[in-house]
Amino acid sequence: MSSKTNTTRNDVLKHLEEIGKRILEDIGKERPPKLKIRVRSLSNTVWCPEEKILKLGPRCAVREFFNLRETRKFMQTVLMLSLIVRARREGDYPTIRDLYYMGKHTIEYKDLHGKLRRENTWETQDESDYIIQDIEVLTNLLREDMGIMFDAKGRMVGKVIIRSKGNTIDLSKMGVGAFAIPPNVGDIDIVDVDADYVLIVEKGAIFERLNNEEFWKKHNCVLMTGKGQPDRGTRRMAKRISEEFDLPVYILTDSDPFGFYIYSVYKYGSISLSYESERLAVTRAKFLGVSTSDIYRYKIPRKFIIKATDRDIRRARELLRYPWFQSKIWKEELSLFIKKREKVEIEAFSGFGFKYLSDKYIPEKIEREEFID
Amino acid sequence: MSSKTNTTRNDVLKHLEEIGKRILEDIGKERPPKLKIRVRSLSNTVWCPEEKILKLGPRCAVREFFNLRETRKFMQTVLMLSLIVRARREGDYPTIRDLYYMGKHTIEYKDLHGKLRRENTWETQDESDYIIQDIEVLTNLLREDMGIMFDAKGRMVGKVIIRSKGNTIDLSKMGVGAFAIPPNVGDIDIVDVDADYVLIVEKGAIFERLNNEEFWKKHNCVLMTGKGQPDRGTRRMAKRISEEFDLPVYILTDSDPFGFYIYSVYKYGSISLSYESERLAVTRAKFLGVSTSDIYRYKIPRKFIIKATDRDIRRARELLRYPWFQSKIWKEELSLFIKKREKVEIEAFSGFGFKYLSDKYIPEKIEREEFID
Amino acid sequence: MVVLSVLEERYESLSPSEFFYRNREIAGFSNPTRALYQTVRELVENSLDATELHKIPPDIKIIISIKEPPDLVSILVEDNGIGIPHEEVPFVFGRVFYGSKYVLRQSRGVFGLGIKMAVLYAQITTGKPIWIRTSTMNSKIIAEYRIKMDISRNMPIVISANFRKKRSKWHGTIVKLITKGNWTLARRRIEDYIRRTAMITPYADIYFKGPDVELIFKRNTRKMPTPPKVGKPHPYGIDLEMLRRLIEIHNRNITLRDFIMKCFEGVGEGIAHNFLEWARLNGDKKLKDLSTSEIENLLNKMKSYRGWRRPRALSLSPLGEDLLRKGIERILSPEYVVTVTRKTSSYSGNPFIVEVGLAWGGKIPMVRSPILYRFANKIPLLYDEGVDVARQVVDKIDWSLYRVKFPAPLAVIVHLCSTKVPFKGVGKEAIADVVEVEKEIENAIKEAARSLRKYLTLIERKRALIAKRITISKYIPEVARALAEVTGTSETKIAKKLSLILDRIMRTESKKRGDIDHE
Amino acid sequence: MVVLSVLEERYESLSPSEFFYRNREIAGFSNPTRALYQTVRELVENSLDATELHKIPPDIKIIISIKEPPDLVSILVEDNGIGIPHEEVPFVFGRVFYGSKYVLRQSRGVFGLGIKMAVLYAQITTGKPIWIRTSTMNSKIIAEYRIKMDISRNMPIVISANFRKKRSKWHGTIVKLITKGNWTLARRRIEDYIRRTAMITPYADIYFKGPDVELIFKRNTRKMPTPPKVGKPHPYGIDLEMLRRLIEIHNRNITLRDFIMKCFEGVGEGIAHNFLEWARLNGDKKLKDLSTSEIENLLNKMKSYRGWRRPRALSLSPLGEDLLRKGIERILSPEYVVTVTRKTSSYSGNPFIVEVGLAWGGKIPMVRSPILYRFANKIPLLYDEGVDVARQVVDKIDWSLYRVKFPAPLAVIVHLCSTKVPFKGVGKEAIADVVEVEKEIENAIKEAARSLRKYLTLIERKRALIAKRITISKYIPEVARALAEVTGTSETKIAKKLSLILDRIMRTESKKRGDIDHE
Repeated sequence: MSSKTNTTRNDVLKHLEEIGKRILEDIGKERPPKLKIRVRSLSNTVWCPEEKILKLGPRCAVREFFNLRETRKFMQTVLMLSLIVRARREGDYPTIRDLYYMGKHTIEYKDLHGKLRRENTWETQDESDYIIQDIEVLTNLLREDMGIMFDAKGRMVGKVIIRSKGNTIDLSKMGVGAFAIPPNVGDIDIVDVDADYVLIVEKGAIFERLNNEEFWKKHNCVLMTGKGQPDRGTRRMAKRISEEFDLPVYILTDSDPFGFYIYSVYKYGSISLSYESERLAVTRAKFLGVSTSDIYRYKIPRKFIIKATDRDIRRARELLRYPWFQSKIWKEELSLFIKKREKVEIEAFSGFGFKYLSDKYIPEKIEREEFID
Repeated sequence: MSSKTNTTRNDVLKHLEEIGKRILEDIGKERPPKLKIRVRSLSNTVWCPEEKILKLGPRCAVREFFNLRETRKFMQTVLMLSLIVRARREGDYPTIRDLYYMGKHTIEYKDLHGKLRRENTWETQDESDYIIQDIEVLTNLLREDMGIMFDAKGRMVGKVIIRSKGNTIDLSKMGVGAFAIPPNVGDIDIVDVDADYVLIVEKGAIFERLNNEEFWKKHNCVLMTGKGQPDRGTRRMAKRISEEFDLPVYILTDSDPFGFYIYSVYKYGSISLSYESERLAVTRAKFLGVSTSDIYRYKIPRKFIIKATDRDIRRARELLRYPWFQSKIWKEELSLFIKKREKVEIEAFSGFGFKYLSDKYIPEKIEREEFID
Repeated sequence: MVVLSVLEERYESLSPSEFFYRNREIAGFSNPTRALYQTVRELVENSLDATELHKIPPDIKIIISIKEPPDLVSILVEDNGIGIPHEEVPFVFGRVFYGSKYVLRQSRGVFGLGIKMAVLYAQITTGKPIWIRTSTMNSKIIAEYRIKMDISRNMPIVISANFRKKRSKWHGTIVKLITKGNWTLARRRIEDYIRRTAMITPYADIYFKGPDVELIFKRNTRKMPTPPKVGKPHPYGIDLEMLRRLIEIHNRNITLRDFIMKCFEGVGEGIAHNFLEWARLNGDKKLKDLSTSEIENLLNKMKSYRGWRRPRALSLSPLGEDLLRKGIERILSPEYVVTVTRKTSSYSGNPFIVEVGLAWGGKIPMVRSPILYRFANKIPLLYDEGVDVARQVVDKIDWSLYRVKFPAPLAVIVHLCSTKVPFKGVGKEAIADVVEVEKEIENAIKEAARSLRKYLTLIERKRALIAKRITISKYIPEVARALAEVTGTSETKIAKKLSLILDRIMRTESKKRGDIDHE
Repeated sequence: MVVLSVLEERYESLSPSEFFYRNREIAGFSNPTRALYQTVRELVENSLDATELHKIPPDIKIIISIKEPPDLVSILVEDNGIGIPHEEVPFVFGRVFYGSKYVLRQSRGVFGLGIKMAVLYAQITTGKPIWIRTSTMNSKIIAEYRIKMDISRNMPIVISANFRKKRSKWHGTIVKLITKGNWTLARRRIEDYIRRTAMITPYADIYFKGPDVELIFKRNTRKMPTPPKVGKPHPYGIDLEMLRRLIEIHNRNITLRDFIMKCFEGVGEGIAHNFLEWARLNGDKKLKDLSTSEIENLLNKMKSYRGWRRPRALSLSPLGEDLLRKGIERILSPEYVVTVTRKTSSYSGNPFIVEVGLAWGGKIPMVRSPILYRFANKIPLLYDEGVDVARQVVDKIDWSLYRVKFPAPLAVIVHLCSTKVPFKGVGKEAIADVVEVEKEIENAIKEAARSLRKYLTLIERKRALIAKRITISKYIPEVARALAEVTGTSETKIAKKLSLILDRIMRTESKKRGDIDHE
């Protein structure tokens, strides 16, 4: 149960306060205060071949209060720190937007010409979100663990029994509906799973269709969707079911570099959030399809094939440079894509009849093990 | 139970086939075939003061196959008709995207200069979606009733017991999670509701926060979100709970014309989908906030107030022209907005402390009946 | 030589040739490239004037070759014109401000300057004289001269003169000179100039041979425009100086009335009478009795009287709509041409005529804005298009009103004929924005554009009908298939019925459209 | 009067005044607005030449008034110059191509045409003569003339002449004429012209009074630029015609060596020797023994020899860096000015000097592209800025290299002095893109821009240091509050400590920056 929340509210609070104290120590000794934060850029995202996940590298940036380029960010970091400390002390569950509003003050000062000017502690939520990520890296705590809420999109259904806040919930008994995955998956116990595998579909509408057809019942699986780029709740849920119940996870996306990348986010983590891969990466995820070679293997008619944009091609070239796309088969798939410049959507299988996807494509691919690991 | 599905699969099919037969009759008599379809433009969207909903007006457009401007749309309409008929015959649940792919053919022809050219039956999904709406109007059937799936976003939680596909689900026992509302709410029976009101929040993150705080338990309500512009499933669910259990519905949005409009979509229906208002409009919905006057009543600090854009102002002026915004209080609110040119988000209340929204603003507004009906 | 003077403020006089020698860029001889182009122009224009003005269909030969060192260029231009009386040759080629064109009629050269500048430039860059062979129509001899200029005295220097008996019926002029020039740089301009000249002279045979190029333009008509006649001045066109001179050179004993009738364009007895009455002038007064202030008063009255006839076109020689069309066709090979020659108009007493052609399609490339060919008194204008009034008019016109959507294969040809073309400078390359001229160009283009619109509308309507059938036909199989699936009826049967209905509808519409075409 | 001729092809000669009478637009007299502006220019420039060239600090008075009818305008220009010898007055004002400026030195007027065109235009539009009062420095009398022109003969007509004894020490010239003009339309141009003239003549008192405007520019220096001297031609600047003439007017008995040394700019014994050796010419040969082809060879050799000295600036009169700065200051009142006067350079044997000023801030408005003031031989150039080489250079320069980010308060002043300014036309309004001139303008602007950059860098660095303190200071309370909340320590205590550290850091940096400033 490695990825379950194992830091209590008190632990978190102490950890955060400790950082404040360290800064104060510097100031007390009249040393310019600084924060060492690991750099969250692509260049400092490293591929860990042993664990097969993306991780943050060792490179740190020193955030100095008395450095003109860093001073504003330093101020924002300690401000955000104080906000999260306050929420933890009061037992609140703010959203990242709440934190933005909580911390937005106006600072008044006189400029070079003696003119009164106003500046906000942060202007846009982009600024405050960036700082939240910095604090995650700085503290080595995930935002969920710090009690921060966000908009969660994930849905799931299947023979899964969970327990949360004293309720026992059977996810195979949701009727035409489904279970909505919350942000704080750490607050859920997964009691039992009776399934052969987990199927994650990229698209919400496909999820609804398969759920209506009761695909998960017929094929004894857990059906999930993260609706495009998955949120952290969905990823963590998939990881936990897979690891706690030793199940393979199959991922079904559109056949284009953005679909491939969504798969890699589930499996390895994302570049922008590589610091949390250890707690979010679904290492047993496999790419079920739709692969570029599937377009030709399944002879998808030309009219359903979409010409790749220059942006798609650029994206594919980027993927080819990522260490986690270096397997022979991925290199072949991506090269094929770049050569053919063609992509398709999952729904293109409807050109063969409505049931082709659920009756033929998915079961056949799993049976023949025609997925990419 | 007026809005529950009451058309069986067979009824739907017959109804659709009937339309085909009528067209064929014209052709048999060598009359240019035509379809009369009610116009779905703003100018033909009428406000029905008795029912307090938006409805399609009586104005029809005649879609003639031999009219150069209409010929392509005519072809698309009969094509889509044949696709839906096929799905119903086979018991499939296609998404609107599936239908797009099912119907996309390439037509070859020679142009003015004898050059071979290709044209697709439709190019983008916009085109096929438009035709689906036309068919809804033409047949007076909702897409859900025709078995068409789409991406559903809604979530709900509270003391609600529902039954679907033989399962009984208690929506107060979802732990930190929630019930994911499907597109086909018509396939759900609502067995029991033990609540004083329904609270719909515009934003998903606020939903998660209130769910974590167990707001619905403390205040005995049903908590829902449609995440921005609500999908049809969320609207239908809200309508059914409200009507079948005689409960008021309070809607909480950001304080801006888009928030106001979201409220009006719940209550009266949307302009683009006005033909389905009768089955989707939540007539007992009330606008809880945040209203423009709340900004000043609650003395929200200037730094949290966002300057309205020109687009906001244009939108507000549009709302002022809609018949369903003609109450004294809405006119005052919108005029105040246009005058002040200021908007805020729900999260701005976090500036007063994290719990201000749930402990003070929402209960106080409901208790004092400071909402707009 | 004045440049050596060390005296302060020595006053002295300069000869005209000396002036232009020092300021040769004024006449377009600023550098070897420009000078070469300018020399070709001056020679060709003289040749055209020597033929056209006398209704001789021109045969013009232009031969350019490169000498050693390669910045020396030899230019030979031959024509079949009326020739130059042999006693006039030295002055015509060797004296600035000497010539036959200082009269009130349309011709290409008016400043009497160009050919002398060519001679002058050749002389100061190569030191070589100009060579001329000429014979007039009735002359029995052929004269050959080699001439240089005495620049400081503005006098010709005859290096050699030969006269021999003429055995053939040949008449015309051949001029050859060697000047400094850059053929590579000037080539495109010169070619362009000759091509455009060929456009405005469809009745001329033009042969051009350069070091690496040969262009042959055969005439596609023998019709010629009526040559211009020498005219009288118009009352609006005179100034105090001119009036004073007119009075002086006349018999000062004639009356004011006779003076007005005899000396001015279009003034008959009636108009003279009305004017004198209106102006409260005594028509019987003798010219010699007019005081200075009376002359000034006469001028003011003449200029403000609104009853004069418009100037006539006698002194102008437009190409006419037929010839202009011929010219455009021979150079542009368009799909459609319309030409318009406007009635005579005038500005400040100077008569002018605007001719316009619009050419569409064919070999004309697709362009974002109309290609413009400008001509003034049959001279192609190549430089400074951006500031030319014709360009401004073309750009101002809302072409979409005439069903032209750019990019489109459209060329506009504008020809202005006038006894005095309002050029923007001595470069003779751009026409100034004189209101009356601008208005006429605009009217001419719009008149032509209306015809173009009719043509384009016709074409478009025919296309629209065919397009409609194609558009609807292609959907018939699709509609038939869908209806067949929904209703279970035979696909072929539905398709046949639909085709039947379409045929009926097309027949009806085709009749209706036909009516419109004949409007 | 030729316009009445009905003979075909009558050959005849034209006088220069007649030529310009017919083609007055060549000299800028195309319409009443332009003519009024041009007349003012010609008179003012003559006045400045009559003073400056002789080191007299100019006092110029310009008075324009409107007559009845209001399209008649009276223009009076008075100067304290050297005056005109009274016997020369009729020719100076009444004969085209007569004057004192046909020598090789820098002056405003060079074509000897402008003032006559003003007289001619006044005469043909109003019939009125020009009025002149003048007295030279040593003369005992003051002469007053009223003069007209006989245009067809290019001769002055003296209407009246008065001479009276001079009692004061007054010398100078007053010219008054009445011409047709449109003051309303010309006003802005004329004002602009006078303002710019004042910029380039900081040592001149200029008084201008128009119908509804008065401008007074007091001199802010009495220093004057050195007047130009009359120069000799440079070997690169001559052509065959010129060489031939030089040989002719000299004692043909002198040797080739003496000829070269005596007649050309900067040729001493050494250079003459080297040249003759290089060219394999016999320096002892007498001029009279040179054949035509030998003269041609001499020219070619002279033009291709690379050992001549550059032309000297003797014949040029730049303002100099100090005076140019004064001029800019008096008109633009900027925050910072830098001026650069380049060394003499030459194109085609014509010496020239480029002067440039850059003015920054103060009353100069923020603009997206530098404001440009152009001058040629102290004449402001107002029209055709777009095609001027200086504009092209200004636009080509990457100003960001000099720390200028537009919009910026930047004006560029470019002054070109030359014995022969390469104008683009007779309009004298734009300088042609001669490579050598372009390069010099570019170098001058870049040189000045480097000084500007130093100034801007200095200003910027000082600001940056203050800005840093402000930026960091404003965050101290916020950081202190947050840390106090997290740790429970006193907010004031933390803030005090932070301020202490900041003070220490600023002191250190300020020292470092100081060092850089003194680089």
